[in-house]
Amino acid sequence: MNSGQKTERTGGQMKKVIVISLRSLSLWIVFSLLLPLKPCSAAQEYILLKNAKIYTMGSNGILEPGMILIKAGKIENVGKNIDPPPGAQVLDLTGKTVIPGIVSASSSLFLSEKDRAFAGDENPDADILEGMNYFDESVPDIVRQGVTTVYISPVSFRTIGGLGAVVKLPAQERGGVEVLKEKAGLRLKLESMENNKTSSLLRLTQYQRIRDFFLQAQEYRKEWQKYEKKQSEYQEFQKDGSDKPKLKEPEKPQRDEGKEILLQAMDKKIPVRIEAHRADSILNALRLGEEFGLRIVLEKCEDWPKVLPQLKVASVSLLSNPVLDYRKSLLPGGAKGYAAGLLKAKDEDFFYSGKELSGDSPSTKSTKNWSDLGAVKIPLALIPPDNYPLSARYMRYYACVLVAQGVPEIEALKAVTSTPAEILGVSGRVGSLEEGKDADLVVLTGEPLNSLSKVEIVFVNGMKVGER
Amino acid sequence: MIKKKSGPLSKMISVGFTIFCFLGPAVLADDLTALRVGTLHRGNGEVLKNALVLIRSGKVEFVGIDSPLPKGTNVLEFKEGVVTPGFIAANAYLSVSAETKIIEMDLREDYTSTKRDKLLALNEGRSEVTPELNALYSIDPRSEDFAKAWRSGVTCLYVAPGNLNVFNGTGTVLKAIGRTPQDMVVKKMVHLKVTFGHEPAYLSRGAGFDPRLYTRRPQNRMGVDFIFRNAFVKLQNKGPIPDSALDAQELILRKVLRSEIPLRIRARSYIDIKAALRAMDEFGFKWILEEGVDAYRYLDELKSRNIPVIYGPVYRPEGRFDFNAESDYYKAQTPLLLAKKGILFAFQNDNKSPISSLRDEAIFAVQLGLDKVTALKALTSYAARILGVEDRLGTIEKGKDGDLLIFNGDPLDPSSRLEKVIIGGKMLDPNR
Amino acid sequence: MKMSSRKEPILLIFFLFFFLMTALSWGSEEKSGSLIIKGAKIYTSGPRGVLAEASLLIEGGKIKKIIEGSDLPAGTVVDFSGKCIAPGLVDAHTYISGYYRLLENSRVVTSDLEAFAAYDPASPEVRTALAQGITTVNLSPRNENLVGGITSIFKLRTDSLWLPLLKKEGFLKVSLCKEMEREDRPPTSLMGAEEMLNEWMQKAERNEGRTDIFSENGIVKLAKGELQPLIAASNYEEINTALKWLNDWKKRGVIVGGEEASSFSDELKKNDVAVLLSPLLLSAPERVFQNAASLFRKGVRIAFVSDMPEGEASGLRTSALLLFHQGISQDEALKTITLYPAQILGVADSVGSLEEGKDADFIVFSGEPLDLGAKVVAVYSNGRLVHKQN
Amino acid sequence: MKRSFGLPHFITYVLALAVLSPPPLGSQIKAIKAKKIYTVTQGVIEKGILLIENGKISELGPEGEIPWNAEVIDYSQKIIVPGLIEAHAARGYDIPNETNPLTPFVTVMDSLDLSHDAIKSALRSGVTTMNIMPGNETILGGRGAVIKTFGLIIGDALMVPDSGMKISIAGTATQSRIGVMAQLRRYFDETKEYLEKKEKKTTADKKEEMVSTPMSFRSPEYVKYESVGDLLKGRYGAFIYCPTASDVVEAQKLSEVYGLKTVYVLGPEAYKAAEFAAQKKLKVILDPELIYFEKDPVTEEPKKVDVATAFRAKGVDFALQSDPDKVQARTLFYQAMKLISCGISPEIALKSITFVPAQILGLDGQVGSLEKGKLANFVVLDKEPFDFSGKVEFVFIEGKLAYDRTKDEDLKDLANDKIGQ
Repeated sequence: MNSGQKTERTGGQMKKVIVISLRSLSLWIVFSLLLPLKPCSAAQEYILLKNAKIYTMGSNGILEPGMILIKAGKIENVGKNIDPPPGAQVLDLTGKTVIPGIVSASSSLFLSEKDRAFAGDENPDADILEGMNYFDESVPDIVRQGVTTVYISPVSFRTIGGLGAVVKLPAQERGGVEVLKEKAGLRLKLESMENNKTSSLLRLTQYQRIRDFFLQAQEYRKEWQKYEKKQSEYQEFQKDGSDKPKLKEPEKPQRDEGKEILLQAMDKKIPVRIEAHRADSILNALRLGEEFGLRIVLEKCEDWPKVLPQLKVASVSLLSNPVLDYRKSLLPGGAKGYAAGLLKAKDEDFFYSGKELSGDSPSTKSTKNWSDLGAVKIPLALIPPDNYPLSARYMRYYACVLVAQGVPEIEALKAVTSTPAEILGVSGRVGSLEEGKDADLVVLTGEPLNSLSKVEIVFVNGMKVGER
Repeated sequence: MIKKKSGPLSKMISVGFTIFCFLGPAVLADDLTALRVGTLHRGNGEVLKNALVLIRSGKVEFVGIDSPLPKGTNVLEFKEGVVTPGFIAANAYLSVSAETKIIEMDLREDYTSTKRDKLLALNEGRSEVTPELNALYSIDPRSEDFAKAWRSGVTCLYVAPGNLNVFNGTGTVLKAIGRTPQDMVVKKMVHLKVTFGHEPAYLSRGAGFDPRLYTRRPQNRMGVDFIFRNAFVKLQNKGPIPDSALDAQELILRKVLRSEIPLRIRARSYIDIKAALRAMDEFGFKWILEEGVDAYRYLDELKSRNIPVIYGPVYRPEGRFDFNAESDYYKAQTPLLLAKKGILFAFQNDNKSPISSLRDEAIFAVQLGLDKVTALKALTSYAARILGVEDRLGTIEKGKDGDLLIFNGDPLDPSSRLEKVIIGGKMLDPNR
Repeated sequence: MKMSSRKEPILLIFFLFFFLMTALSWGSEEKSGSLIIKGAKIYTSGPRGVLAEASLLIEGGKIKKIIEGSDLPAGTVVDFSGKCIAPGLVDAHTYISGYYRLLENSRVVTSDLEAFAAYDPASPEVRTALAQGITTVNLSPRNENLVGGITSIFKLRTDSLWLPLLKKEGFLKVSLCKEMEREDRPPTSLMGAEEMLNEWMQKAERNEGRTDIFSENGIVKLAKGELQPLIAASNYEEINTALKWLNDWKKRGVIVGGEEASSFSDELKKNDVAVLLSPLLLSAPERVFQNAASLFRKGVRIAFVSDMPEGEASGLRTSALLLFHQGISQDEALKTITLYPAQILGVADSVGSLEEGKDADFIVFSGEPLDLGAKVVAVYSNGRLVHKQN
Repeated sequence: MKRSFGLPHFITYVLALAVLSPPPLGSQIKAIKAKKIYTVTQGVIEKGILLIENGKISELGPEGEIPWNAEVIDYSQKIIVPGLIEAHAARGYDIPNETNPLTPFVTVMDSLDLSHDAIKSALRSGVTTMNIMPGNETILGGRGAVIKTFGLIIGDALMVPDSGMKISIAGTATQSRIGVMAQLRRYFDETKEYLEKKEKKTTADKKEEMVSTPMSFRSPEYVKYESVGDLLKGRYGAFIYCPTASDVVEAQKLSEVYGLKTVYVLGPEAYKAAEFAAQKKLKVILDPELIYFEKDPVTEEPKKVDVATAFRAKGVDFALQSDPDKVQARTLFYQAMKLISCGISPEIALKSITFVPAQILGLDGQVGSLEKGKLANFVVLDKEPFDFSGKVEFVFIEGKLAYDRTKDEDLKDLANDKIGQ
């Protein structure tokens, strides 16, 4: 019915729809204004990369050696042997490896400190694109490490975080943000870090709160359906003659953007990203998914080993990190507190954590074996372990740690390239090196998952951005 | 980020800072700087036209109309330029530490608790008598406020511990630029800072401190006054024992009584000024009145005992409730009155007006009738005399430090721009 | 007097316990006769550098010989050919297994406390640390107290409760950092802290040794020079104060934290003050890495610490890796978590590198030691297997 | 919460205007001789004469013959500049911000205190027109009003009753811009629906040949949506407070979507959006703090930014604000001098405190420059405009002498010469 509803949006909303659909474009414009783009000539002509070991995370598997032909920012051809077209700029990458641009399934780039802390509550339609700090200085650092696509997430303590978006990192030093997908996910939070310390009551209230949101949304939908029915009757009545008793035009219910978003989520149009840490919260998340038919994407959730069977039956995808350990957050000031040199120890920290830190803390009991995930076919994408924008920089290292935990290399590499692209729903453009996809690729000095190997060149849309 | 890739060293904070300090025209290669300027205020009232200034190795070598120059010295011409000595902040309120510079704040921490107010952090809550403290080593020269200071012409400042104790500690005179605070020191143990009035008493009511664990004694003016006098009386009761037998605190207090170290009494309302005057008659120390909002009520007393006044801020927003204002009624005209009486005075800022607005304060005083010459003196030579560094700073004379400001017009005209700042012979651009 | 009388029984019990444990562990030592670790690439972190193809001959928990080539003496052979071996990591500053036991809130100066009393061998954190190859730690009191207490340097063990102390009294932990500045009790400021420290030192000098009237033995030892201070200071002003204090009292010391130490690299070099850098976090801005790198280049003695459980156990290798990416050779980068910390702690004669006569503490990696992708195949401490990849 | 509905008040004010404003000065003509007249738009007139009739400028030009019935005021030693205009001032009342984040229905006219020090000192420093606005903290802060700085009752001083809606997308202590934008969009959409409904109702009533009953002022819907409705209809513009550069971009998008006539009240950090502002031809009001220190992200080394020059370099016209709380920004003249010290020409400086703000407020037909037919608001100075030793001697508002330095009791009080003599 959503589509049916869109047809009768008010003029203003129409306008809004258009503008929003043009938003990515308008962002481009904004940036072409803010900071003049480099001459795109590089993107116009052919570029041929040859003699490199290519991890196309797609159909072609690993090509050794392989060739990639780039034209106008897109990949024209990938294969063992391509003869260079006339006037092609040929790069000989003997001894180098090439992987697709790394995709970070979550990050708080482009967000000011405040936005990171307090993204909106009570309004699921809070859109991260409206909170972006276009002048973020940390972006070039991240691109130079080979991360070319990020999901910007409204990270917050709030129960309802709002809408995230998938963004291609700038081809320029600053700015040039291209939005691949907006409304790419609705962030919910079943338990904030603090709640680990508190009673389970608080977790329960949070769960109920989210549930109420969805129940209200259902009510709202019913209301509209009733209205539409009445409306159609009324239209009928208007058509044929007026001898019947008068039928009044039905009252139009109040439109609510937030609820609209929730409805789209319930129609699986928008994936719901739920942050949950403890096993019981994860189960709650799954329950929500069943009740309202949501497309669940679980964030963090350190305790997945304990609920592996449940995860298997429920079709969810997992965003986690091998170095995540939420017990850190129990320390005063959290894991970073010491390094930041900013924390002041508070008494309550001592009270709680005394027992929490002792050996019988859940996540220490369950020894994680990440290869289990592969066994049960749960799509896993890696995310940065914390909310600092810069920690999206070393996605590759997180994959390395995954390898050290016993996951086969190629699987680990998938977890930072193709899988996140699929989970975010942008696999049509990024995440693997195949014909017709964006020419986002990273040239490394050695094996991709040997953390000693360095990033040499980074291409975004066929343009060199970072070069050592 | 091509710039970023220019070798890791050049990116280092400290190195970057020092490099930046040494930036300047190539003339600095041999450390002789020669300036030919349109007008030169020496700081003691004298004005030279079309003057020549030579600065060698940080010291002024020659000031005058003309002197033989070594061959190949290229003279920097500032035809329209007006030169004054570097401004001196006789009392500087700064945040002395560069804040939140390590990693972004921890999201789990309370939003405000991570940003620490260094002004408060410079107050030692251990006791209300801590004369032995000095803030020198808790200073971070890379703090933004130092940059603001020299960029607005303040080349030298007086930094002391906070004012929440009765005896807060001794203050230090610093140059506004240096790699470490030790390098910046001009003079240590300049004044011993004492606070009268409600501030020491204010915090004892548990604001900031946890009353259960820790309370402080003074509850009101009387308490403050008692603690102040008690410290001296105790010392006097010890009798004429040698300095070696005294501990750090008592030693400093004795020096005060010997008037080797003058007291700097922060007294706003006339009650406190009166108390200070009485104490002076009793113990016979030298002292300086800081911030004296009510100074205009005691002009004669101040004059007869020749007590210098550090007054400020001159400008206080009208009709606004000012928490620090203990005095019910202040006279923006006070500088003028002090000048008329011939009392030595200087300007200061406070936690409401940034250090960069020191010049604006002086301009405001001028607009209220203070003559420019005195105003400029108050910014330079008077301040130097109050701080006891007149042998090095305050005026442009042979043998003194080469701290100069070059304006493109009248230094006390807001529409004239500070073109160059010279500190210790190094020329810096304040507008970058 | 009465204090000592209180102490006696406790001491007695402790000695008995100690003896028992020693006996047990000696027994276990004996079992592992001479052991040969065969054919691997060995990063000795020592004078012999990196050996492409070598084997370790281990006897009595010590390295008897490092053999290059294939002719091996008799003995139980463990084959690690194709793997890499690096010395057991030395964590020069950690709160492992006792984070909340390592803070004494009653007083600001608690110089008598000895850190190993808070150590809990059964804690899961110990297993985590061993799994990351940390074999030697310097357990330190926390930063909230001005003088926290005395650190203890020992080997991590899970198999026996016996605590193999390398040094019972490592350093005296002194804190000048933000955690120490509390508003509910003095000192509330840096300068106050320094002043307070001076007072204690003067007191200690006035009546040194007389424990009946002056109980802070740690500070007495510090004044006598029997102990070195381990000063927690990370900000510019804190490090500046620390250096000044060390100069005033003519002491040699070590700084832990050192986020902005590079501003003082010259002074640090001149006074030969070593810096224990808190772990480089992947989320830290570039300049934090550069800080470490420039310190290293300036020749300041640095080592990375894990600060467990505030930091991760993996923080050591991650930090070394990030240092490597600042353009420092892998061997040198590795030393900042093996040899250099051992030297700074003064236990380099037994741990920190793989040399004849030293303890047989080493890690077997499936790849390069600093490659985060390399698995930790096995960890040996005193020639005994303490962790094995499952 | 004060009384909280707009239109009835507006009407009463209009009535008040009609009733209370003094009878027109009739035939009385004032002729003012001046050494120099700075008509911002038509250059400088040496030895000029200014004829005033009915509070308007009837004639303006170099020395000529003066009508016989004119009352001649001789300022032939003095300088005349147009009355200054404060395009955005969050003062003149007690509390600038409501605690409730969404209060579009309030208007400063309810709390305006014309005898407030802020307004007095504004007049003292030559300001004749002030746009009083709610503060920067509330999301929908309410409506502002343009007043003359003269007169004791609001009806007397009021120039524009609803000068604009104050919006702040900065976010509060516990709310980020994301949440704010969502809240705004929602509020605007709801308002749109309200307007539709209202429209439908009236038309329906017409169809039914019923007497169309206007919505009552008291109905909560009316209170909630009417004022924003006016904003969306374009009855008045929006003043959006944008502390950072990215806020400017977002605010511009918002205004595009909902077709707002927006004036951008900037914070110092927003200088980065100068080029953007130039491209989109935005109306900007600069922050009182004209010099901004920021840290270089790489070297952590503080660098100084002249906000005004940053905008001038891109050719953006801006209005200045003053902040009487800060010594370095206490009056508009002082701010203009700061501009000059940044190397900006005096003409531009004068423009940015007279004509540009008038344009921004849409009053350039009446004030902001000295031209024939405009209101006779001008300031009489004893020295050149930007000579800081000069003083504001007289201020005329609509031809009437509003301020006379010699009779300024407060000033005497502030700078008291009697003491110490």
